[in-house]
This record gives sequence, C-alpha cells and structure tokens, in this order.
Amino acid sequence: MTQTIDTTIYAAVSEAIQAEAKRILTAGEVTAVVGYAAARRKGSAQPIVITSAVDAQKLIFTPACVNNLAVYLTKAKKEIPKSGRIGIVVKGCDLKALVGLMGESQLKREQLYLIGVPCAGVLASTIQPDTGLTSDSIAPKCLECDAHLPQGCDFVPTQTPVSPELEKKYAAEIARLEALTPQERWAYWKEQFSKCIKCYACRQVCPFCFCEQCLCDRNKPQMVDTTPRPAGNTAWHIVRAMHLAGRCAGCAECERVCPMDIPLNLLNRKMAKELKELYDYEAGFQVNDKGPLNSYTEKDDQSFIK
Amino acid sequence: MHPEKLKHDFEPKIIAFVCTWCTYAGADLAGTSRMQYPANVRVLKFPCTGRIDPVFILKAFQQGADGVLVSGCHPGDCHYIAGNFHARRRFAAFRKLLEFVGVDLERLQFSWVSAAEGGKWVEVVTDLTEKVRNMGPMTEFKELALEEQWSGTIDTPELKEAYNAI
Amino acid sequence: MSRIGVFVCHCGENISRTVDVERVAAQVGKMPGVAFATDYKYMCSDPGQTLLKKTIQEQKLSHVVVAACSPRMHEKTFRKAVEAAGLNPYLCEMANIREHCSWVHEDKQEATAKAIEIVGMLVERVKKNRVLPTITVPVTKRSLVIGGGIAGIQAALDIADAGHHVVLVERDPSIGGHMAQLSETFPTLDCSQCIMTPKMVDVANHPNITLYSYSEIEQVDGYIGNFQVTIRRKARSVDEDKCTGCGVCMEKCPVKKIPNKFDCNLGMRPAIYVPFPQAVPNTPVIDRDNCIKFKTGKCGLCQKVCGPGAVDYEQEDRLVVEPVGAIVVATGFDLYTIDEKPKGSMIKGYGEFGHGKIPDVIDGMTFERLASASGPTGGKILRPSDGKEPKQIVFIQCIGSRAREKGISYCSKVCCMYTAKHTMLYHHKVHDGQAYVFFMDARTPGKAYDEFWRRSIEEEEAVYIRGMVSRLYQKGDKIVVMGSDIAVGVQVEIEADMVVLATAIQPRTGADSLAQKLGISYDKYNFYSEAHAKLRPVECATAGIYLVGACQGPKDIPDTVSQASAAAAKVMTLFAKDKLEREPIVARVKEAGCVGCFACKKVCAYGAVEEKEIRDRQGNLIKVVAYVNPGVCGGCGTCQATCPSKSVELDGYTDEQIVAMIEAL
Amino acid sequence: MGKTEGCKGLTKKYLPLVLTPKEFKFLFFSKVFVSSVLSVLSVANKGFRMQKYITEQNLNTLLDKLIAEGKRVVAPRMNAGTPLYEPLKNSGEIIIDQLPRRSGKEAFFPLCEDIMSYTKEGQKVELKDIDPSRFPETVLVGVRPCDAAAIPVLDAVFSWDYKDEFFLERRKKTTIVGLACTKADDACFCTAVGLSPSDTKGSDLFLTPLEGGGYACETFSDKGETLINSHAGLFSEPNNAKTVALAEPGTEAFDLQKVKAWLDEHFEDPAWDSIATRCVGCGACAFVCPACHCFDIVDEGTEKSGKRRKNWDACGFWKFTHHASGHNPRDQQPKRYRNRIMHKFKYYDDKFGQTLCTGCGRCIRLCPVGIDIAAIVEEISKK
Repeated sequence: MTQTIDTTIYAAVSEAIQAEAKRILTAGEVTAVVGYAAARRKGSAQPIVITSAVDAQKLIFTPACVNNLAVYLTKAKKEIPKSGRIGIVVKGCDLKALVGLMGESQLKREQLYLIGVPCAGVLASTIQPDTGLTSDSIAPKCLECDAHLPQGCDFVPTQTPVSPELEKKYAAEIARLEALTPQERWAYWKEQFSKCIKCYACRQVCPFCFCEQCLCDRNKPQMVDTTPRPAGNTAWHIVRAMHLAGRCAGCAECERVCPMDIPLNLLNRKMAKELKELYDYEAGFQVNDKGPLNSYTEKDDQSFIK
Repeated sequence: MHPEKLKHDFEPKIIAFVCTWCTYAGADLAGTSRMQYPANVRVLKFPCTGRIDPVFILKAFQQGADGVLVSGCHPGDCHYIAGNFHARRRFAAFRKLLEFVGVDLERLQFSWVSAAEGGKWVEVVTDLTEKVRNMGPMTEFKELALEEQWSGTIDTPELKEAYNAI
Repeated sequence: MSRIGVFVCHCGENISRTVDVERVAAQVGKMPGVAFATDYKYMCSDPGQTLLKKTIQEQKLSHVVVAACSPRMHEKTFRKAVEAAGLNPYLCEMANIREHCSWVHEDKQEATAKAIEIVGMLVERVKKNRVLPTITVPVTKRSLVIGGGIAGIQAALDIADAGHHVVLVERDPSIGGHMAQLSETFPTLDCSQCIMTPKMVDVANHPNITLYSYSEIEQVDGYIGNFQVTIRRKARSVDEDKCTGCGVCMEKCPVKKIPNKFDCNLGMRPAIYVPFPQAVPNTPVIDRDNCIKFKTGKCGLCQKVCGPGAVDYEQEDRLVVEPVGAIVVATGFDLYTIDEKPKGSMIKGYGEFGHGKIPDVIDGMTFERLASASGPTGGKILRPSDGKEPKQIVFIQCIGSRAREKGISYCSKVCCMYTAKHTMLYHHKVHDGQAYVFFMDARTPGKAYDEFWRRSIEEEEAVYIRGMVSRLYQKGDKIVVMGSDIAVGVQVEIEADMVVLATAIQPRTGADSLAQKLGISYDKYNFYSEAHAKLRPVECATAGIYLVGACQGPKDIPDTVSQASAAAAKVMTLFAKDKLEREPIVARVKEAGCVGCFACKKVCAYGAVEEKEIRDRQGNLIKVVAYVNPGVCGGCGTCQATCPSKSVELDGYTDEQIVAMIEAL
Repeated sequence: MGKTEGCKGLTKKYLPLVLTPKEFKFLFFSKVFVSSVLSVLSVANKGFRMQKYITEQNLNTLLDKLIAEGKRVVAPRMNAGTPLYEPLKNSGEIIIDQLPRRSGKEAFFPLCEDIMSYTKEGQKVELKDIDPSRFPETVLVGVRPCDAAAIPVLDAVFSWDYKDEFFLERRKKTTIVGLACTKADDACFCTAVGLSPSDTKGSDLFLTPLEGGGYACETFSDKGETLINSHAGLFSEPNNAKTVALAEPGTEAFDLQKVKAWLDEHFEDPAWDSIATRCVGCGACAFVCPACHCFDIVDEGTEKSGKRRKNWDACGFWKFTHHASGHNPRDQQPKRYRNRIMHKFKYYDDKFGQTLCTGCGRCIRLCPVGIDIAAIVEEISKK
C-alpha cells in the first residue's frame, strides 16, 4: 500500500538554510556554501555553490534534493575552490560520507561548516522530479535511514522530520539473493551488469571514489577491461564494491544515478552487512583512523582458511 | 615403474597465489621430500599474502582458472610482521563479495601452509584439485569473456565454435 | 621486442628424468619475445654460469629466465652471474621446475606440459621486470643504548671501545641496574659490586660515551642508520656540571627517613640523595615529592650548603635530540612484587603466601640486599620485622613463573640458581641456621651450574623439598609453611623465621609504550620480540634496533653479557660501512596518482610511510602524498594491495609483473 | 557554405523563402513564424512515397515474420527493468509506450565492437580484420523521431574524411521504422531544436498511431518500400482515421543561430563555470545521447592474443583529452562541459551545417547532478 511521506517541514527547513547560509557568508565564517537550488524543470533541484550572501535565497530543500554534496568537497572535484572554510548542506546520509572522508585524510572538520537537514526522505529517482514523496517513490536508502536528524552539525533547523516505519528493501533483497544458488545469483548479476555502459556515473558521484586516477583508468597493467562488455562490466562492479567495502556508508548515489538502473547499492549494503558481522564495524558514525580493511586483530575469524 | 595413472576427462586449471617465506618454501619442501601431487597447480610467488590484491583472484578466474588457492604464513609467523593479518581480513571480505555475485566459493581456497608443512601443501593442493575436478570447469567467467553487447555482435562461426568449446 | 634468453637446467637427472627439457626449451623458444632458449646439464655449475654469461653477451639478451630449481636455492647465484655479464641482476628470474614440478610429478607428459607453462609464466613476468638500482642509505655512526644495567653497560663499552660514539640513557639517577643491587653472583660467588662498579666507572670516564642518567626516551624517528632520538632529561634539581659529589647536601638534608628503593625499602635515604654510594654519576637528585622546599617552599638548606652552587630548584625537564644510526634496547626487568599487585599485572596473585602482609616474607632481591656487605644490615641476615637472625629459613621457587593458572607460563630462568646461591650465603652467615627450599624442578643448565646447585645441598646443607607450598601463615613470631613433599609423598610443615620468595622476572613496566615509540614488536608478556628466535636472536624485525638482556626474556648475567657483546658486534657490523645497501624490493609511491588517503600508512607494519607535501614553484601546497622511506620499508607489499588507486608499487612485484604471469596461463 | 547563409541545419532545407537576416530574426521570434515553420515541416514530411495502413496485430505479425526470416529486429523492450532498444525474440516483447533509456544510435554505432584481432607467436604478429559483410540485416522498429533524426546527422561525420565502414555497413543493412511520439515530459525539447513528435527525418518507414487503433504508414526510401512490398499482405490502404493526439513538448524553440553566434565569440566566458561547476564528469549524458558519437579504441587481451575494440567515449571524462605527457588541455570540468555544448551547437554546425542535438531530453533526465542542456541553451540564447 502506498503511503504518503510528510514533507511539509521542508519549506521551513529551506528558509532556515537560507537564513543560516546568509548569516555565515555575511559574517565571513565561510567562503562558500554548497547546497541545492531549484532548476528549470518542475520540482527539480540541482547542486549549487554560492559565494555571496545575496545568493543564499537560492538555496532550497525538497524531496528532489537527492545529491550527496560531499562529492564536491573531495579532491576529485578540482573545480570547487577549497580555500577557507566551506559551508555544506548535508542530510544525515551525506554526513556519514563526510565522516568517512575525514577518517581518510580528505577533509578536516574545522574546514567545514555543516548545515544539517532534518530529512524525512528524498526521491529514488529524479527522472520525474515533480513526483510526490511516497513509500513507492522514496529512495530505498531512506527506508533504512537511521539519521533523519544529522548529529554533530554546526547548524540544524529545529524542525523534526516525521518518518514512518517502512519496509526495508535492501535487507529483503539481500536476503532473497543470498537464498539463491550461486548459479542463480550469477545469472541475476550477469543480466544487471550486462546493461552497464561504463559511463562511470556511479564512480563520479561517489564521495569515496576520490582517487585522482582510478585503478580502472590505468593501463599498466590493465587490471580491469575498460570496454563496456559483460566481462569488463562485471570486473568493474566487483572491484568497485571491494574498494568501497568498509568505507561506503550507504548514500546510494551510485544506484540513483545509474542510467541503466543497476542496483549497485545492493553490493555495497551486502559488504557493509558482512563487515558488521565479521568485525562489528559500521562506516560513517565516527571519524575512525582505520577502517575494517586496513586494521586487524590477531583473533579475527579464519574459519574459511584451511 | 609406476602403475598407469588414471586419466581424467577434465583437468582443472588451479592457480595458487602464495607467499615466498612460508607456502612457497612449504611447496619446495614437498619437492625435496619427493611428495607427489596433481600437476594442475601453477604457483605465483609473492613476498607476502599482504601483497595479494583481490583483483588478482578475479583476473585468475577471468583468465580461465577453475580454482584459485591463496596461501601464506600461519598467523603470527608473518615474515613482515602483519601482512597475513591484513590479508586475512581482505579475503574474508572479498570471498563474501564473490559469493554474492554468484561465484561458487568451493573454487576458492585459502590456507596457511608453513615452510615446514610440505605435507599440508600436498594435501591442500590435492584436495582443491579433486574438488574442482568433480565440480567441472568454471564456465561463468569464460562465457562472460565471449559475450558481446548485442550491437557489437557478429554471429561468426568462430564465435559459435568458441562457445561450444566451453 | 624483448630479447629473452631461457636456460633450462637438467639438474643432472633431477629435472630431466620427469621433464623433457629439450621439449621445454623448444616450446619456450616460440614464445613471444624469446630470442634464445637452450637446455644444459647443470646451470649452476661453473661451465653452466659461463654459458649463461657468454650467451647474454653474444645474443645481446635483454632478460634472462633460468628454469631450474627453487629461486630460494639459486636465485642469488644466477642474478650474480647475470650481473657479471653486464645486465641488471633483477632482469633475471628463475622458473622453479624442480621442487615444484619434476620432483612432485611422475608423468613425464604432464610434468613437461607444466614445466612449459611455468617457464612461460616467468617469461611474461621477466618482460615487465625493471632495472632496479641498489638502494643505499647513509649511516650515522653513533649508537643509542637504552638502559644502564649490565646489559647496556657492556654493549655501550664494546661499541665505544670500537671507536663509535654511544649515547647511554638510564631512567634512574644512577646506572648499575639490578646487578648493582646483588650481593654475590652465581656460580662463582664473586662480589657483584666488585665486578660491576669498575665497569660503571669506565662508562663515566669513556670519551666515546655520553651518559644521560635520570632520563627517558621521549620519541624515536627515522630508520636504520638514521634515527633521531628525543631524550627527556628529567629535572634533577642539581646541576651535574657544577656538582662535585661531595655529599654535604645529603648530610644536611633534614628529611632522612625516606625508604630507599635501591635497598628494597629496608634502608633510608634523604630527600636529596644518590641511590647508593658508588652511584654513577655521583650526582645527587632531589626527590621532589619528599623535599620540604618543593612541598612548602621553605628549607632550601641543601642549596645553602652547596659550595659550587649546584642545587637548582628551578631546573626543568630538558629535551635533547641525538642522531644515531643504531639502537640497543637493554631495559631489563622488574621483579613481580609480592606486596602489591602491579597494575595490569598478568599474575593473578599469591595472596596465600602472605602477599606483603607478613613482614618477614620477602623476595629474592630483598634477600640480596640483606646479604650485601653494602646493604642496610651491613651484610647480616636479619628479619625486617624485629632484626633477629632467622634460624629457620624457607625459600619458595617459581612464584609467578611456570604457573599458567596464575597468569604466566614461562620460566624465569635465574631463580633456581639464585635460590641455591641464597642458601649458601645464608649458611655462610648463619652457621647454625637451616635453609629449606620448595621447588618444582631444579633447572641448572650452564657451565658449572649444576655443580653449584649440588654444592648447596651437599656441602651447604640446604634441604630441598620437591613440591609447592599450599599455605603459609603467621603464628606468633614464626611463619608456618605448609606444603607437600611429592618425592616422598608426605605433608610438610615448617615453622620458619623468614620466607624468601623467588618471584617472576617480568619486563619493565612501560616496556610496551617504549616498544611503540621504537616501532618494535613484543609478545603478550611485553618481552621484546627478536627477528628470529634462533638465527637472529639479538636483532629486531625493525632494522637497526637490537635487543639485549632481560627485556627480551629472562636471562642471567653471563647470557646477558654475551648478548650485549653480540649486539655490539651487530652495531659495529652496521657501522663498518659508510652506506647501507639493501635489496631494492621496496615500495615506491607514484605521486601523480596519490591522493593522500594514507591507507598505505595505516597498514604499514614498519612505519615506513611518511607524509610528503607537494608544492608548486611559488611554494603553495598542492597536495600531501605518501612517501615510502626505502630504508625502512620491509618489502611486504601490503600497501600496494591496500592502495585503492595503486599509486604505491612494490618494486620486483609490480602489478604489471603479476598480471603478466596470470595472463600467461 | 558561408556562415551568414540563413538558418542552419534542419530548417534550412525546408525554408520556402529567402530572408534577410533582419527579417529572419523578426520572423523567428514570432510565434506565428514558429508555427508556420512547423507547418512547413509537416508539409515537407508529406514528401512520402507510399501511404499504407497496418493494424497493431499485423505489425506484430510483420515483426515475427521478419524474425523468422533471420533478420534482426531491434525494438524497445525491457531488459532487467530497463527499456532499451534490443533485438526481439518475438513481437510480444516490444514496448511502445516508453522512450528507451539509450538511443537508437547503438544499432549503427555499437556500445562496443571488435575491429581487429591479433595473435603473437615467437617474433611474429598476425592481424585479422573484421569482415563487415557479416553484419546482420536489421530492422529497427519503434524509433522515436528524436532518435531517428539523429541518424542522418551522424551520417555526416561517419562518411566525412574517412568512411567508417562499420557504421556505414550497418546503416546500409538497417531499415528504420519510426514511430510518432505521443508522450512528452518537461525534459523533452525536440520542438526547440526544430524537430517535432511527428518528424519523419531518418525513418525509412514512419508509423503514426491512429484513433481507433493501428498505424498510418508512410515510406521515405527504397528500404521502406521494400519492407512494405515484401509483406504487402499485412498492409492495407490508408483509412483516413484521425491521428491520435501527439506529444506536445513545452519548450519554446531556440534561436540556434543566436546561440551559435554567442558560442562563436565566447569560448572563454565566466558563464561556463556557473553552468558546469556542478558537473561530476561522468559519461551518462554522452552515452544516452542519440547524436554523441565519440569513441575510444583499446586493445584487450594478453601477450599471446587479443582484440582491438572500439567503444563509446565521452568528452565529460577527465581522461578524454589526457595526453601521454600528463598534460590535459581540458583540465577542469567546465572546459569539458563547454566542449559538449560547443560540439553540439557550434563545431558540428561549422563542419556539417547541422545541430548535434535532437531534443530527446535523455541527458536532462539522467544527469546525476541535474544539468539541463535545454535550460543552458535557453540561457545562452537570452544573452
């Protein structure tokens, strides 16, 4: 049954963001603010970087504000000047990425002014941005959200998001796939990966794909075939999931932007689940010096080793 | 001399990634002790299991391996202090990923074989070879390698032949 | 295209019996890039190596693959030969077709096919091999010795005598360590101080030794040949340069009744003190916790009486940085203390043995001070409680040691011998006394050790009872010791005047934090780990750091001294060269691709990864990247497998080489 | 062709009058003119050769027959939940109510194709070419006007200084069956670039859905006629039923001339930063575009054997202009995005007199960061 998600607070949240952005830009506390602005199409939104207080009025928050803006603060985005302190509008899920980036020496907390967003959820896809937010149109990640109110921000509007308990799609889908035979799982992923066109949108929007030169863009050796054939596609998605294991906190941007609808976040969630079970590690909650795959204990599980 | 060896219909290709200090030396010991094991394994030497990138395992399957073995020093014996501890976590995670995309983990074996365990090397290699032999060829990656996007496909006799060869 | 030469060895018949070597050479000859392939009876022989060298020159080979035995056997041999022929040694690889092929397979067809594939793999690998230069790092020919006990003193003197400067750092106000506390030493019963103090004086007078007493290691940076050590010189409140060691300050100090740790708290010292008369340096230190001046601001008597004006209440801790090329760690041990369970101790308590509640239950070191001629009793064995001479004395061995259920399972190694010594010293001093020893086993390997132990029984009349003590308790002024004699199978009860416990040897408190500063590994008891238990017993896995004495494991004096000289020899070996050469299998960062996530740094067990700033010509910071110090890198390659963008690469095991091998299959 | 020579590209062919630039400007901006151009266009579309009618059922029969004949019938179908132009196993798979996620260019310019193979032995290298005569006969069905129109535009570049036999051979062997468009969203802007939901450009055979079911069929080439003639029994004479309501994209026509004039003068302009700072540098827009046609050539395989392959590339990628030296002339994302606009609205026009955009709106819908090419062109045209 389709449930409507209450997003009435977003108007007040938008106003609060505007006021705060205006204040910090006027006071010179930040040199720029990364946020969302309305775009041409009805109900649409797009990322924006503003540097002057008069532009603060452009900032909005709506269900179409899907992007994880953390990507703009990484070294992969050389276009954003990184001088001085930068303000950024973050949802709870985006904040986890920032936390991860701090742990990986990519960002420093004191260089950021975090404007947290009380968020009841955003759209799964913005192919039709003026869609109302319901249990059908909501992003699957929002169904499993544990951070409707981001913690540890410099500013959070006072509104409280209403978030009904909804069915957790990833958990259910992972369980469904796990119950299949290896051959069936292979068939499932083969069909999905064969659609891949290697547009690398998944990589480019990922806050953790901040490498200056992706392993897959290197050709001495060619670790992963670059052509968008089923073989190279499969290798690419396996390597991508492995590189994100223990780091990805589930912003699901990879999955949202995939023009071929490949359920990429399933891989990431599966790895997160495994690392939680193996090493009791969850990404994104605190700035960790070491992730689960660059640390160890002498007593780690080795039941799989002969 | 030796009795005629049993011939098999299928000889699997097994690729072993091993560390130089323990498992490679263990395999050397199996040699100096003249132990016998199936000739299916090809050994790639690394300084340490810590050096073994998961991509290599993927590459091995893509290049037609029917089984892959990763073997190094027992915990605490690493010549490089902790390389095998890092490897252990890395592969614990990676095998779960491979399993999730549909690779049968029976084809991927991890082991600790010390420089003194020539016998264990023989056992691990023999077991994996026999297990994979019974499972038959690893067709998934080989089929994938031949697959094209529909738009790039030309139905050539060679392609069909290659397909049938799997 | 490369011009690869492949040499297939018969190894007599070892290979050729099961591998058709001629066929291997013929097949390999057809592989892309192979310019020459042949087989030969014994490649490692002189003519074999000559063939190799000659062919390299005649055929203008660019790379070489020798298909023979294990590289663990002859890689060095062939790389040397290749180098002699003018090629970089790292352009030579070995294909193992003996241990991994001919010896483990019987079917000639199968073995030959496998050999061809193995060689093919190495042919592809060698194509991607790069010229690797020998790596050299400069050596600072100065050494740091941490710890001024017999271990550190011996190592320092040996290195200094060889003409190299030594910085000796001691935590306490004086060097000397535990050995200075002992009365006599087994198995010869030399007076410990008589043999120890001359060495201490040698240290003080040696032109090549800088002694920092009352100092601790603050920080260690750098790597073999090039360490930078920051030393904290704790405020002594007395200027070492001005003090003449006259001792007037100590005489005049109004606070006199402070238990002296050196005498196991049996004797007393003033607030300004040297721990014992023969201390080196003979410069007092003010115990600020007990000094009236520091507590109330009044007094100041010592400053007034000090002729040279050496007393300085304002003195603060100072940090000095010393560049050294090698570090000898000789931090020694602590005894498990029976009266107070140290924080974090692994020992789960020996409450049943009085545990410090019964004053006449003492440990072995306290007994040493009682027996010492320079000790608080002038060498008389007297009970701490009432000063009476004990007529019945019980020694109990293995307190803390060899008791897994109590926490530690190792043997403290010296207790059997020193207990035997104690019974002798006791018998020499209390002629009418009787010594009993409860023991599990007597462990007396060592030159003249067993004879010594037997003498304690046969000549000095000690009664050895095999068995453990179950309980002891105070009864009047006696201590009732209950135990079993398992040799005879009876319960024993002794009314003793004094009980001496042979408590376990443990690493110094804080040994773990020092290890972390040094970047060396340690076991679960905090004993430092040697690189190899048998073959590299004085070296750490961390290059340039050496271990001496009880910090590595329980040891007696002769073993400690031998190890000290061994470590000194290792240091001298290092210092014999102006530059260090090492195998160039090290990780290298490709800075263009490095994005500075420092995952490599997180997994590096050697601390070889540093942060490096990349700046433009104007000096603006562009980015911070990883830098692998080739002197420190161990060469495991864990960093490369961890680096997401593969911006760090292990020379000799690059991704290109490995992928080439996989693709050859 | 001089730069001032009236309106470029699409409209030029059909423009019945010769206007002075001033008159042109005036006219172009009047809505009257726009609608009149559109009506002229639809008149031009009436340049058909043959008119027929086909029922939905017969269309399906036609597809099944073609498949049975061994032809590859490519049409929109669902692949793991995503609508794509793909070969049909049977006519039941076709979906006509959704715009496929990727465009129809794929039928001529594959996502990835082999162009050569090699083997090595000893010091010898052997090369083997691909024989384009092996490409299968294809019927591309249900192609939206925005996709079909792009194909003749691509003809220009693939048969320019070098004749790309891979493209041209597939082009020769493919019959394009266009389908008038009945649904548009606010990302659609075909009308803004001079096309329309009923534009027959590029189609050999064009289908227009009729009220009461079935399609009006018009042919525009020999291939279209051949297709009808070879299965004449499935077609009947036109029945004069009314066309169903076609889509009405809401975007107003761009003044492409003015846009180009601005681009001619503004290679360097601060506007590029504000437009494209948000671009994250993926290839989604180029890959779903019916007109983008950049490709990369890579060798894949081992030391012993392998293939040389051609696959789609995108100017949004950082690597696209990365030199071997390490230098990158388009070192920042705005420069790369500028190239996308320049290529579509200036360079291609300079070279071939055509616009490299058909207004399908895919890049707008699928851009991860909401970049809207229609909004950008509109903004430029207002400058």
